[in-house]
Amino acid sequence: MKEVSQQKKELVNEITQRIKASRSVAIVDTAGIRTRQIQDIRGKNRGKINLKVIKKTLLFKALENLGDEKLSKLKENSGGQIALLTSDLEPTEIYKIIESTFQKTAPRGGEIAPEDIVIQPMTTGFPPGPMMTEFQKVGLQTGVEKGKIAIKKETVFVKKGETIPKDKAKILEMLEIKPLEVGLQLLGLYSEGVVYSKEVLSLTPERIANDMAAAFSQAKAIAKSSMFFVDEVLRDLLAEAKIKADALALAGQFITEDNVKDFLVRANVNAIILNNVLNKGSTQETPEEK
Amino acid sequence: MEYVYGALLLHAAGKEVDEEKLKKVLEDVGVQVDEARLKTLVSGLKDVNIDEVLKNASVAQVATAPAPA
Amino acid sequence: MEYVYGALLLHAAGKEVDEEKLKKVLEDVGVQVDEARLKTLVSGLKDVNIDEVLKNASVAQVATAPAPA
Amino acid sequence: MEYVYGALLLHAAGKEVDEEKLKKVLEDVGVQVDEARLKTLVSGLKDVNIDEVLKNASVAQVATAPAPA
Amino acid sequence: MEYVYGALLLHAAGKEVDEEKLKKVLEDVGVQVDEARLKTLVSGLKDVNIDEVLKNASVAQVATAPAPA
Amino acid sequence: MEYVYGALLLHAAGKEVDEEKLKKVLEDVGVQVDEARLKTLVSGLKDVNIDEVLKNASVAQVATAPAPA
Amino acid sequence: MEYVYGALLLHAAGKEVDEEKLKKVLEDVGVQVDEARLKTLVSGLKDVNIDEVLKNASVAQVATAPAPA
Repeated sequence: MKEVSQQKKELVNEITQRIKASRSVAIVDTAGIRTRQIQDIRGKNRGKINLKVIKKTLLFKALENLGDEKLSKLKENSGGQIALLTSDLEPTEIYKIIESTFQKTAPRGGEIAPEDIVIQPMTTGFPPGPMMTEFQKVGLQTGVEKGKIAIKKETVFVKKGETIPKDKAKILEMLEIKPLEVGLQLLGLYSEGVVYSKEVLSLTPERIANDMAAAFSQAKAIAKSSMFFVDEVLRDLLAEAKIKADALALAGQFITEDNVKDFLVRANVNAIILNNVLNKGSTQETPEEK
Repeated sequence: MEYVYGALLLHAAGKEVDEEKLKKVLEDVGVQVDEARLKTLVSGLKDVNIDEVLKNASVAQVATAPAPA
Repeated sequence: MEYVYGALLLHAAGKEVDEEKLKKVLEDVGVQVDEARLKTLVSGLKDVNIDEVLKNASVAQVATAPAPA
Repeated sequence: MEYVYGALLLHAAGKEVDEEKLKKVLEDVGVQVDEARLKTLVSGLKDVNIDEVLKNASVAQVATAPAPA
Repeated sequence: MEYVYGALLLHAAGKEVDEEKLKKVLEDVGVQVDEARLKTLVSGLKDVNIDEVLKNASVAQVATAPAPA
Repeated sequence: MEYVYGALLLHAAGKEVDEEKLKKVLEDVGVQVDEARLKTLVSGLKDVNIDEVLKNASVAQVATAPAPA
Repeated sequence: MEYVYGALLLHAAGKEVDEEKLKKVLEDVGVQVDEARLKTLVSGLKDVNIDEVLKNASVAQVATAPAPA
C-alpha cells in the first residue's frame, strides 16, 4: 500500500515538473482510442508533443500543486479518460496536430453509431464453419461462394444513433469495416497565461478566410445600401443599374437596338414553357416536335 | 414552334385562341397548316391559363459570372 | 410581347422580318401598331442572328413548367 | 437605353415618369429626343409597377473584381 | 441609385461623367446632391470601363423580369 | 472600405454609428479622415437597417486554401 | 465578427494586423477582448493572404436569377 502511494507521488511530481517546463499544456479526451492509436500518434508527432495517459485524480493533484488559477481551469471540462499533452509549440499548431489524430476505427462495442452502418454484399475471407452461425446470429444473410462465406444481401447493420452491441462490433472488426472516426478531443489548452477553449482554437486559417470573405460581402452590402460609392462596389452598382434598366425595358415592352435579343429570348422562353405545359397536359401527340 | 408563336401572338393581342383564328394567322404568314396539330394545340390550351403559366414560369436561368475586366 | 411573337412567327415561317410584313401580321390579329416600336424592333433585328439567339435561349431555359391549372 | 436610364432616374428621384419630364431630362444631357420612342416608353410603363420590377431584378448580383485597397 | 442612374444616363448619351454634369442632371430632377457622394462616384468611375461592365451585366438579366403577359 | 469596416466594427460592438465615434475609430488606426466622406456614410446609414442588410448579405463562402506556413 | 471587422479595418488602413493593434482597436470601441481569441486569430492570419481572400470573395458571387414574384 505504501509503495503504491509512493509511486503515485512520484508520478504527480513528474507531471508537475513536465507542466512547469512546457510552453503549452492541454488536456485531451481519449475515450474510444486504442493503445495502438495512441502509440501511433506519439510516433508521428515525436519531438512536437508529449502525450501521457493519466488518471484524472493524479493530474488534478499536479495542477493543484502548481497553484496557477488559470491553469486550474483546465479541470473544468475534463471527462473520464484523459491524457496530458505538453508541447513547446504554439496553441494553433497543437490544435492542428490534435485534429490530425482522427482515424477510421472499428468499434469495440458500446459506441453510438454516428450514421447508419450498412454492410454491402461481399465475399468474406472466412471458410464456412462455425463462423457462419456468428454471421447469421447478428442477422446477416449468408451463403457460400468459392469456398468462402459470402454476405448475400445489403443490410442496415446498426442504425444511426443506436448503440453498437459487442457481437456486432466483433463482426465489423472481422469484416474490417471501420464506421467510427476516433481521435484526441481537446478539452482545454493553457499556454503562456492564456486558456484556450476548443471553440476558440477551431478558428482555423480556413475559417478566418471564410469569415473575412463574409465580412467583405457584408461591407459591400452596407456600402451599396448606403450609396457609399467606394471602388469595391462601383462595378456592382453599375451592373445592377443596367440589369434594372433591362428589366424595366422588358416589363414596359420598350424595345431598343440594345435589348432586342432579350426580347427574343424572353418570347422564345415563353413559347417553350407554354409548349412544355401543353405536352404535359395531354397524352396526345406533342403540338410541336421542336 | 410556329403554332405556339401564333397562339402567343393571338393571346398577347387579347384574342381568344381558337382553331379558326390560329389557322388564319398561320396561313397569313404562309404556313401550310396541319389540321390535326392545330386541333391538338387549341384543345390543349383549353385547360391552360396562359397568363398564369407565363407568370409562374420560374426560369431558373443561372447567369455565369462574367470574368472581371 | 405581341411584336416579338409576331417577329418570331414570321421567322419560324421562313419569312424575313421586315416592317411591312410584321405590321400586316399584327394588324391581322387586331393590334393597333405603334410605328416607333415596329421600326425599332425591325431595325434592331437587322444585326441579330435570330437562330443563334433562340438556340442559346433554349439551352438556358431550365424552365420548370408548372402543372396546368 | 438612355430613355430607360432617364426613366429610372426620374423614378429614383421620386418623380412620375411622364413624357414631358422624361423629354426634359434627356434633352438636358444632349439627347436628340425621338417623340415616338418617348411615347412608346411612357405608355409602355403605364401598366408597370416599376418598384416591383426593380425589386425582382435587383437580386442578380454580378461578380466583379474589387479595385485594390 | 439616382447617382448611378444619372451617371449611366450621361454615359448612354455619349457624355463623359464628370462632377459638374452629373450634379446638373441630378439637380434637374430635384435631387439634393451630396457633394462627397458625387465626388466619390465620379472619381471612382475614372478607373472603370463602363462599357465593359455593362456588357458583362447583360448576361444575367433575361430571367429577372417577370414575364409580360 | 475602411469607413465601412469601421462602421461595421462599431455596430458589432453595440455602438451607434455616428460621425464622432466613426471618426475616432478611423483615426485610432491612422486613417486620415475625410469629413465629407464620413458625413456621407453616416447620413447614408440613417435610412439603412444594418442588421437587415447584414442578414441578407449573400455570405460568399469562399474556401480559399491558405498557403502553408 | 468584431474581431474580423477589426482586422479588416487595420488591413484597409494599411496596417499590419498584430495582437497589440487589434486589441487596441477592439478595446477602443468597448469590446471586452478575449486574449485566446485574439491570439488565435492573429496567428491564424499568418496563413491567410487577406488581399487574395477579398479578391476571390468578389469573384465568387455567382449571379442567380430569381424567380419572378
